Amino acid sequence: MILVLLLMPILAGMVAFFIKSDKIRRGLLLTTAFLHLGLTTTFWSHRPGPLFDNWLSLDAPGLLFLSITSFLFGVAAVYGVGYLIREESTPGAHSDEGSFFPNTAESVFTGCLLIFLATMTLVPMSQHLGLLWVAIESTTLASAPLIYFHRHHQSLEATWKYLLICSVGIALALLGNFCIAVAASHNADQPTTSLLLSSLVTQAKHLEIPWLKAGFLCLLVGYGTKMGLAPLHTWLPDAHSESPSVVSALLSGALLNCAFLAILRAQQICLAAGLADFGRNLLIGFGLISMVCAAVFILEQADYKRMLAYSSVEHMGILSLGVGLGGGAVFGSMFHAINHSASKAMLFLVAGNLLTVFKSKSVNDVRGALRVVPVSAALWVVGLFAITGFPPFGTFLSEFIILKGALAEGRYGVAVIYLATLAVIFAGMSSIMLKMAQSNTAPVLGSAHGVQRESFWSIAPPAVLGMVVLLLGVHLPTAIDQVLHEAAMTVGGSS
Amino acid sequence: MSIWLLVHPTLAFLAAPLLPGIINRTKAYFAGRDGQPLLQTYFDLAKLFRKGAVYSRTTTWLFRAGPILSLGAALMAVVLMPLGELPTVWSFQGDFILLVYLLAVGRFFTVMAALDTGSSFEGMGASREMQFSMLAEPVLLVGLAALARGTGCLTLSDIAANISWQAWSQYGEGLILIVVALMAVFLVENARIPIDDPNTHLELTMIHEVMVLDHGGPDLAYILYGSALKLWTLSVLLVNIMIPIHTDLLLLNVVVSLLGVLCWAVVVGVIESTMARLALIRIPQFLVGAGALSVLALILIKK
Amino acid sequence: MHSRIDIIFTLIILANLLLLSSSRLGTCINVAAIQGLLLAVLTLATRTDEPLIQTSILILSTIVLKSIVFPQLLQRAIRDSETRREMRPYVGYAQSIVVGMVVLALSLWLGSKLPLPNPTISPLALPVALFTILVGLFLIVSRRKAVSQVLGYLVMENGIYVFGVTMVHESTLFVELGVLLDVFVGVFIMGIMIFHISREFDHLDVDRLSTLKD
Amino acid sequence: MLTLLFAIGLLVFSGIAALFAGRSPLISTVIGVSGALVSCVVGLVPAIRVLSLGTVESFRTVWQVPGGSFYVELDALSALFLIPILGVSAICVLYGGQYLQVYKNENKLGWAWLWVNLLIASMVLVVVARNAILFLVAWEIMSLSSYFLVTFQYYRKGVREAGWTYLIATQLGTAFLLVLFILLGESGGSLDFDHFMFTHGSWSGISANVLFVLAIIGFGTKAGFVPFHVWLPEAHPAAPSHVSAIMSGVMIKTGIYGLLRTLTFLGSPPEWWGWLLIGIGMTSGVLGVLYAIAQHDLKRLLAYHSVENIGIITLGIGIGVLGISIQSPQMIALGFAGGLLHVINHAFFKSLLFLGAGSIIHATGTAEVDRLGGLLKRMPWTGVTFLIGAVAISGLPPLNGFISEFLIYVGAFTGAIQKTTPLAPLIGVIASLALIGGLAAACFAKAFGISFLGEARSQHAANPHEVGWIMRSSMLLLAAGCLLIVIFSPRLIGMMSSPIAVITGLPTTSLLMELQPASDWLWTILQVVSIFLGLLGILATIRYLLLRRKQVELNVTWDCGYVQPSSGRMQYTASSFAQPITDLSRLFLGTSKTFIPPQGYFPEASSFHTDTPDWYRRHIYGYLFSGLCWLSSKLRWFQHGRVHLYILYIAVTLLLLLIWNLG
Repeated sequence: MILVLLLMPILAGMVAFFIKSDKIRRGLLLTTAFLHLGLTTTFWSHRPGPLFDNWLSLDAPGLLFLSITSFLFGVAAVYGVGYLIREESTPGAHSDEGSFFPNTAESVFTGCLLIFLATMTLVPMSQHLGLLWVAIESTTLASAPLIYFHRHHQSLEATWKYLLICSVGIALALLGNFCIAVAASHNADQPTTSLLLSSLVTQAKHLEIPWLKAGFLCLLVGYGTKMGLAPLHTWLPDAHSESPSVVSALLSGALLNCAFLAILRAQQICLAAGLADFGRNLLIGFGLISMVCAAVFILEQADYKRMLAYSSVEHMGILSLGVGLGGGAVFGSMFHAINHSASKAMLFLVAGNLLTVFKSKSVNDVRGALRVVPVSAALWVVGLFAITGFPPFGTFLSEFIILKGALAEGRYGVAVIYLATLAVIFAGMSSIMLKMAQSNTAPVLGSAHGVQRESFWSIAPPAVLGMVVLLLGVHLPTAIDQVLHEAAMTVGGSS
Repeated sequence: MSIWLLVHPTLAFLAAPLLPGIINRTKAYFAGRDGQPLLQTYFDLAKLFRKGAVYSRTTTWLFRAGPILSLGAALMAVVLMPLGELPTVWSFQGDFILLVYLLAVGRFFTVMAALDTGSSFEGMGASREMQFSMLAEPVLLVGLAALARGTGCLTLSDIAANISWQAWSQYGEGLILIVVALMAVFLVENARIPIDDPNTHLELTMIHEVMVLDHGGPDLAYILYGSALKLWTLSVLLVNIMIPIHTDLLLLNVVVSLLGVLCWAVVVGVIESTMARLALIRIPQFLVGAGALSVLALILIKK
Repeated sequence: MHSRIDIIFTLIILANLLLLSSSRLGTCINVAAIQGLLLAVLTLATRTDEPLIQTSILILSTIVLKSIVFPQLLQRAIRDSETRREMRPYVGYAQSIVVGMVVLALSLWLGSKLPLPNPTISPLALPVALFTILVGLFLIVSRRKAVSQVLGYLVMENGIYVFGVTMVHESTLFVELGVLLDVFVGVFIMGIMIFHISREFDHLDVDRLSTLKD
Repeated sequence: MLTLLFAIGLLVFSGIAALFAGRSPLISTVIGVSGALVSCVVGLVPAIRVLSLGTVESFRTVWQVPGGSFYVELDALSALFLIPILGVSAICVLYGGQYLQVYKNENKLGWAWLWVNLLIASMVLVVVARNAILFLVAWEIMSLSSYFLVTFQYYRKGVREAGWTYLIATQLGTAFLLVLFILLGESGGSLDFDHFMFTHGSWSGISANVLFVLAIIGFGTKAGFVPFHVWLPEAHPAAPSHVSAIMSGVMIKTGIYGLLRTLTFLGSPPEWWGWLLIGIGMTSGVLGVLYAIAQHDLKRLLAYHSVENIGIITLGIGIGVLGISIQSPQMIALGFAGGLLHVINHAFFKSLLFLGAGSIIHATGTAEVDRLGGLLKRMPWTGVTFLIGAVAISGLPPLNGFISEFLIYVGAFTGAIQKTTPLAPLIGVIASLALIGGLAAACFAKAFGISFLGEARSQHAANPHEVGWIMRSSMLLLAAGCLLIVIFSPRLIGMMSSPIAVITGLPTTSLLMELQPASDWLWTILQVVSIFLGLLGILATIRYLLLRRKQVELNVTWDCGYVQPSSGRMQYTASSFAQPITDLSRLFLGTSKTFIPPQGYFPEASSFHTDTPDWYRRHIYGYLFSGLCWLSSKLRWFQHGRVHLYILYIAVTLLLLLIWNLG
């Protein structure tokens, strides 16, 4: 089953490169996305067994992150089809300069999108550090063309930065893998030969500590670059702001999680080796720095897609913080991964709608969205409250649990910084986003266009995502609760 | 016993207009004039009651209600205030709060009536009245709190009954401070020199008088009578503290207290004759100073 | 045994220093290619205990990719964009060498902190690997041209390769090939990007790629 | 209990129904209003039952979110707060039904009804919730729905900014509450209120004092304690008037509720808690009313009065808490009873005043006091009801404001005559209550006098019309409420014993005994007051009889004999009326004056105007935020766009970590 899940998007992606008809290709995209989602759903009732000597296997964290990815991709595919239809009818006008530019061929875009899905499917099921590394590097490579969909120099710049920075990061992660391999080979009686997670965890007590530490640091910095932990996050705002919104949604909601999962794998080894505090303190440190850094850039941010990107940095910080705190907070962190992915993806999709109508990523150019695109603007406001952790959205619960963890551990300083940063970020985001939604209509748009028609393709996907965050905040189904707990236990949580 | 309840109200209702007369006679004596008759206020009232009235077109029913409310409040205040050991109709813990607030009601509606005319003069008077009374009220209440702490009682009757020569010997310094503070309140509330000059004829310098410029006839009579009653009430409060006579003969006590009230009127006349009026901007200072005295009194009285 | 391998290590270090000091892009690319060859030799020298087929496949693909394909790709890129020299690097060449020495010292220090997994490995292996990685990073940081940055990335990969090939003996072929493939695709896509950059901007100076900022 | 849950459900349902009926403003209004009215009436039944019987009704079921359980309980304290929440809100909603019709063309009324009904529902839930998650969810829905109501006219810049200020302030407050509830939850191992175990002093290094301060800040932000009050004067004027009435009269009381509820978790209070509460009460009360006097916008003025009244309530609570710590049952009973009664009283007269202000805006289009004047003649209903509210809020007899202030006074006096009591806070209470009373009277003399009396000062006020009968009757209902509270105050005071028992844990019977004398005093006051009213009737009759045969003329106001009758512009203005007081307190207010004096022999134009912005908003919050923005702008070079330096960050991070962890 796992193999089917993995191969299906690869094949579909390959095929997509060669399909001429737009309609069929889009159909293929949707079909693959939904088959993928359907298949993933069946895993919830029946977890598939391991494959290839345990190289591929789906444990609780894997299932969790796979499901997030699959769900987001399904939603994004629907939006993406609408997006492609729109892009076809209006060739890209440059948002800032008014010049025209070509788009990447739709077949390449769709193909890369599907391969991107395949690579992101591989990440959560890899139980071998080397394979995990290969998978994560492939996500970078598959997504680079997606970012360069609009072929103008800014997206080119963003892609270049993304590629270079992430490649360097991933290279360091490779070094980290080697370090861990060295650490494992030290065991005189019974040298561990492979980088299989399961064997590393069972043999953890025999790992050479300095090498393990070095390896963990390299992995943390390497994958942290990909995940967007400050100060390694520098590619993130550029890539998110320049790529098409549907890609931004996937990058933010799914890809960052993949890198996070990779760090969790490293933390699993650390925990087993009795280095829990070492790893935790680092994660807390990176988490707090990321949150503060995001706060700095969110305040008075002039570009709303960049603002969302920085918000992703913030939430990655929260995830890392939660895992770092240990105890109950790990559960919160796992839960937060779902909530963040859904609400951030929602916001990026809505941002795409706003960008289409207002033709600008600048906050100041988007005026009176509530009057021009009422539904999108309402979703935008909903998204604001969802991402900033208002009840009854799920983010409230997860952020609450993480705070609870911090206080329960007696880390009052962490709790204070956490709350203060959240408050500043809320102030920053709300001031920007509410102004966009509520301000008076710009004279040009207001008089000429009035209320714009909003298509089903562009409204339904973010609405669905919003509903999911809302429902999770009101009712957490037992099945999800169990998987979250199981996942939390795997990476050092309690109960 | 119940007949005693009505003694003080009856006396007050009848004798209150006498007090302005005494004050004015004293002032006239000091100024070397003959002065008006002692009963001048009675004559004024009688004349005003016989007159008609002129109302401004700007005004509403509120203008007409003002005098009624201020007189009503003053009447109730008199009833609540005991004279020496004479019992009052109503006595309950905290009755002095009601008394203070009744006076405030009267003032509030006088101010309303003043503003109802739309006249700048009366607006000015209203503004000043509110400013000074806002400062006077805390002085009065803290002063009463000091009395309550000294006597350990929370009703006016008990306070009056418990202030004795013995009390003076125990915490006389506190009582002196209270008397001084309450005297300040007395002068402010009754628009006496050095705060306000009831005899001035320039609108811009008036406080209380300017608010009632547009009232005439029975309305003005109500106002005059009301202020006489207020003068009486506060005089009685002061006399209760200053002349704490508690002999076995109730009648004697009452007579002494009454004489005390009349003497107090003479004292006020003397004060008015010998002091200059304060500049308007000095008045808050004066009142805040009085407030400080009453707080000091409250602290000094350790019981 | 040690002495033979140490010669290779010395050559790698020299190659690194050459990379730091040369302004000619063409030369740099050639040096990187030679470094790739050195890696192949190193593989041959260290992986004596593994099946020959596995080792030879690895060596072969290393030579093909690191000494032939990548250099060719980069040579084409500089030919197309007519970029011959790194004119004004952020850090001058003399300083670069100084930095190189400092980095070398740092690598030696770091190497001393980590115990070697087994005594058969030359004590130089770890410092050389770290030095190469850090030189690669330094090249990326200090050079202005996109090509230099890709080159830096390659050198860094070489360093990691040195690390892997000397320290980690038992890693499976599958993973190593995956790694190579990923590096290949990565460099390939970077090459495409360089092509796009030179077409879009008429130059390869990355410092002008800084319009996206806050 | 189920009745109450049904009411909540109905509120939510009717709100959503009103939203979906949004195409027709009328239908949506009818659905929204009737839903709210029915559920408020339904909800009042269990509230009154519990309050009069002193029973406890609870309902508990599983709620599948981490740490959450659907645990609600209706005890006397909750029931007491439900009275204003349901009663006053219902009347305000009724008013809003007519008030909002003006906006039906420029705005979607469906949303307004959804948010109003959600606001009421969430307030109900806040006071009955017994689980921290449930409480916080309700609390935040309350904040959110009120935020959306404040920004009802979001297309106005000022409104938007006001809404944002409110949102940020309320969120900052909630941050403290999160910590508070988590610490409480950690102490007892569960987030259900009945597990909170802080009564035993401290838990792993956190003393009850910390929690108390957290509660003061967190709940104080909602209630409007100085200096956390900054959102009130912004949000209340921005909101539609019936919403201001609900927010100011009812919603901010949830902050008081939360504080009282927290007190029940924290065990016996040390003496300084009482001192702190009294200190807060004094500063909020006095500064609130001082700021109010300096305002010229009627709704802003009223908003500051809410700060003042919250201060009075806090004074009462402070006396009660002090009473607990020095074991003076009289102070406990009188302080809490006065405070709680003032909660209800303030709900009635403050919402009445806001509705009155709404009617003025409705009729004249402005709430600037200096542009009004003479409204009493054209709008008699609004005028009379506003006057009733003004007298009540100034704490003057015979209205309800006096009753509660009287109780607090007596509480303070009772303490002051005891030997063992700390005297200073009680002097503070007495002096500040008296000062507040005087200032409030001055302020409402200004507010009512300048806007309703005299002549119209501008065209706005020249031709107002009386508002419709629904709006009128809602104001009348509230005014009647103010009177009824006075009439029933001797009975009501007895009902306070069960909520006080909840707060203090003392037996109801002994509290009832302590309150019995108070009830007798109130009876006497009622007698005095009724005699007083009768006396007024007699005096009025006498005057009528005296004037019956006499000549009664109408003429112009006395203006020193000028021939031209003075126009409205000659009158005293709000600025000039308040000037002596603002001058006196300029140290606290920072009032700025714009004075163009008359010049020359024939001066042409001169003017005087005062402006009093909120010092705390500008100097504390303003500097904080601009400081943050400055800091962030300084740190932005970090993201400079040069990729090679980004790589350097990575390298340096890795090296530093390696050196740090391996070295």
